[in-house]
Amino acid sequence: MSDSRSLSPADLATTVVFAAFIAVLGLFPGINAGSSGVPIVLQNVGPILAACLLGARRGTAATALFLALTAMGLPLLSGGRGGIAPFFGPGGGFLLGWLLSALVAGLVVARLKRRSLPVLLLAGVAGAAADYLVGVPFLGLYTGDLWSAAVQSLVYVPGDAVKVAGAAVVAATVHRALPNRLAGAAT
Amino acid sequence: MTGGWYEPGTSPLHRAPAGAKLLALLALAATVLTLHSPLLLGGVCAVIALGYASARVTPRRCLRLAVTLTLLVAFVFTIQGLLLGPAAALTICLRLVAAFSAAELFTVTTRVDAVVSAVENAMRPLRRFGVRPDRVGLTVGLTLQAIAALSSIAAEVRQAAIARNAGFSVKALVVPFLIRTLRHSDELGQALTVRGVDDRP
Amino acid sequence: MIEFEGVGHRYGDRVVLSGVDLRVPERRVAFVGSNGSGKSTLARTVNGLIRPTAGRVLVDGLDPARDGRAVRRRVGFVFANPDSQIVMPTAGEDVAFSLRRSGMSKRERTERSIEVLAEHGLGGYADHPAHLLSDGQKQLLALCSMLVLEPAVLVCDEPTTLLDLRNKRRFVELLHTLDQQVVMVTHDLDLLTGFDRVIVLDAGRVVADDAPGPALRRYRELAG
Amino acid sequence: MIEFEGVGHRYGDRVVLSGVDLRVPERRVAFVGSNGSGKSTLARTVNGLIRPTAGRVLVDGLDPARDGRAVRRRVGFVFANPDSQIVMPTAGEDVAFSLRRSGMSKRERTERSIEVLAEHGLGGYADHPAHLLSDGQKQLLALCSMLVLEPAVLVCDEPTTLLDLRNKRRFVELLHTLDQQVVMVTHDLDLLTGFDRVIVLDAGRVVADDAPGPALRRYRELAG
Ligand SMILES: Nc1ncnc2c1ncn2[C@@H]1O[C@H](COP(=O)(O)OP(=O)(O)OP(=O)(O)O)[C@@H](O)[C@H]1O
Ligand SMILES: Nc1ncnc2c1ncn2[C@@H]1O[C@H](COP(=O)(O)OP(=O)(O)OP(=O)(O)O)[C@@H](O)[C@H]1O
Ligand SMILES: O=C(O)CCCC[C@@H]1SC[C@@H]2NC(=O)N[C@@H]21
Ligand SMILES: [Mg+2]
Ligand SMILES: [Mg+2]
Repeated sequence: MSDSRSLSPADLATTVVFAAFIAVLGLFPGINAGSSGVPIVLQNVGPILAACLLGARRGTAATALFLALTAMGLPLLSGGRGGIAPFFGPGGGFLLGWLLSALVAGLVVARLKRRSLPVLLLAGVAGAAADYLVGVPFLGLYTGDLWSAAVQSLVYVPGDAVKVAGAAVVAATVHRALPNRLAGAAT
Repeated sequence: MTGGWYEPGTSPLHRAPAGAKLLALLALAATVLTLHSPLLLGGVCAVIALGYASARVTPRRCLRLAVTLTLLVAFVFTIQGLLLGPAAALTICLRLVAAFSAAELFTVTTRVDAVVSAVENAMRPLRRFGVRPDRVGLTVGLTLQAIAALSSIAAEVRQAAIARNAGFSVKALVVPFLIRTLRHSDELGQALTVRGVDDRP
Repeated sequence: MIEFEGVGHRYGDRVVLSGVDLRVPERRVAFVGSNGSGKSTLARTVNGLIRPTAGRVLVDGLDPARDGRAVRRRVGFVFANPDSQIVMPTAGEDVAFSLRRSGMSKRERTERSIEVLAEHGLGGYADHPAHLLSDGQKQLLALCSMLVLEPAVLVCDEPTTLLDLRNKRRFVELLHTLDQQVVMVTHDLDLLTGFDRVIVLDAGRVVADDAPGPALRRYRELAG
Repeated sequence: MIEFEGVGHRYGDRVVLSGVDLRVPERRVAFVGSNGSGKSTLARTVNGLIRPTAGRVLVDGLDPARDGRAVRRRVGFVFANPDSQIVMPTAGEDVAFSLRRSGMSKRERTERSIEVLAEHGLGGYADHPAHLLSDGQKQLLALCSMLVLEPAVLVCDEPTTLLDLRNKRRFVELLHTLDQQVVMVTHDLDLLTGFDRVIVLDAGRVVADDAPGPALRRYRELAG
């Protein structure tokens, strides 16, 4: 939404539509797991899938747009939450981490030219791990120490593993169904 | 623009400019981090509570916030209490309550439109670097419409999956949905081109 | 046979169907009517995609609102947009996907899929990327993926909107050769030659129910 | 006036248009042809959405491949699927979106949008959520959002696929009243009464170019 020189109508459309895609994943309500107040959500595969299908640049842009609109007060997070408070809450780090998630997953997909299932799995795992890199330390600010935040975050791992595996299978199928989609998107 | 967490009202907080409120919120969050005295922090929380009262936030809304905060505080207090002792735990919990409820108060009393305008205004000085503040509002509108379009695509795809007795197959739901999403974005890109989105003024 | 007994439907406060009473034993039946008249809603009650808020539907004596799965094994449904219906990347895999619960071996499923594709004008396309087929071919593929399950009834909701004259004729000829009972929802009145019965809906009610000739005359009058 | 000079196009190795030479001064022109014959590709070269890989197109002497923006100010485009042409949440905002570079104030844009909507049968719908409009209304809205820009040429690629008889007639009547040059791509041959010229494409080549009567006879023959 800022630089007119780099934003073609096609890029604008992809960014907007995939921000909307992440929002639609929020229709599945979050599950309150553990007690840290950070829900288990489906939405965090959104940035990873977007990056696997669009590449790092457009995937990250879509995620950034989604987060910006959420912060502005639209109820786009799972369970119809929104506004700036979720970014101040214990899950705020994970939310910001979605940006890194998309960036990392997109870069992996771009570096390893083939869009096979193992590559997409690797991209997904790297993307999800990148989210923890931001989310866990931030949660640590709330729990007071990194260790307990890390232990606390283990509840998300099984769910995220399933989600990443699902995302990789789906992305591989979509790439097979629409070959050469990513050709124009080097990064 | 409709929807959102905004609750209509006429209180001074509702009428205050969005930009100023946002700055105040950020200042409050920063201050709260530097405060250690539970007494002072308690005072801040009390002031925020007064803010909720003056904005006449509905009891339902307050209850929902209270539930969220109670769960959160119970968790944080237990862990911090064990690790650092009850005094430190209390400080941390009060900070959390202050920052979170102030942020929520901002959202409840500020129209999305107003936030959009505030962001546009804040970006105005960046114009000379090629930033186009008017795109903020347009992008919000574009995304809202895209959400509506994708929601109806999702509904169609779900019905097609059920019709094939594949209502629980993730693949049967997500693959066609993504393919139609990609196609929608192609078509939207063409529609935007036709409407002159890449034209310079 | 399909029976509608006092079927009504509302979305929230909005009544979109009311008092639809029909017994439909004919082999070729069509619903026509203006945009928003309730055709798609009514068609979707037949396989339980929508549960009517009043009355009930029976398909060979089974109520789709209760025995959804069983009814859907008898009722195939083809939608307007083939992209929503195609699940797998290649045509063959997509047809085989329908058979995943059939108890056939993978090999048998593949063979059966190739057969069905060939029977309906898609011979040689089993390994073709499904989304690179033409619109007409995609629509045929969606039909194959339903027909492989050998349903007794086939409901089609505007299956030909994107097709050219030739593909449309081919689709219609194909429908004519089917043994199935066919229920068609369409705005394209040319598709209805050879139909046994045309039911005209307006604002959620049946306003004509007759042979194609008189029924379509009535519909044209309504359109003004 | 639109001129095609030896226009050809290929996607990768696949030739989808070749040797199209046409001068099109008529006010009502249609392209018909089978699925995949290249109609949409050709129509999209007119406003630079697609750049032909051979030859060139001229619109009032301007080449859309070079002066895309200038040409797009003259050429409006209406697509088949109204859902992807409506870009903003309400009907009024959607029309106003077209005007954002017009130099009008926000208020003027809103007023002008309301006017244009009213002129084309959508009076009172300015604040209506766009996705809750009926298909026919959505297609009218897409038309309004183009017409507000007062293009000299209007290209329509199958604009009526989802419309019932009445909405289709209304849309066609509306097209008849326009001053614009209209270039129509369609499978619905009923739309072409009153047209000046019909061009039939087959496999990327012009195979007939005549008054509607003879041209459509040729097309029907091709469809077999
Ligand atoms: N999910 C929904 N929620 C609310 N209203 C709906 C929904 N689906 C359809 N409607 C409304 O119900 C009415 C009947 O819709 P339906 O799709 O059955 O019409 P139709 O006869 O198939 O029209 P068309 O020819 O345009 O396909 C319309 O007024 C429509 O706006
Ligand atoms: N992006 C693309 N990449 C590769 N091939 C394409 C692409 N777009 C279209 N084609 C192919 O180009 C040919 C012409 O397509 P076009 O859309 O112009 O046909 P059409 O006459 O409009 O057909 P229809 O009546 O189905 O709309 C088709 O064979 C199509 O498969
Ligand atoms: O407040 C929210 O809705 C978002 C919280 C973020 C949830 C994180 S994302 C990574 C991890 N996996 C989950 O399922 N939940 C957390
Ligand atoms: Mg319908
Ligand atoms: Mg076309």
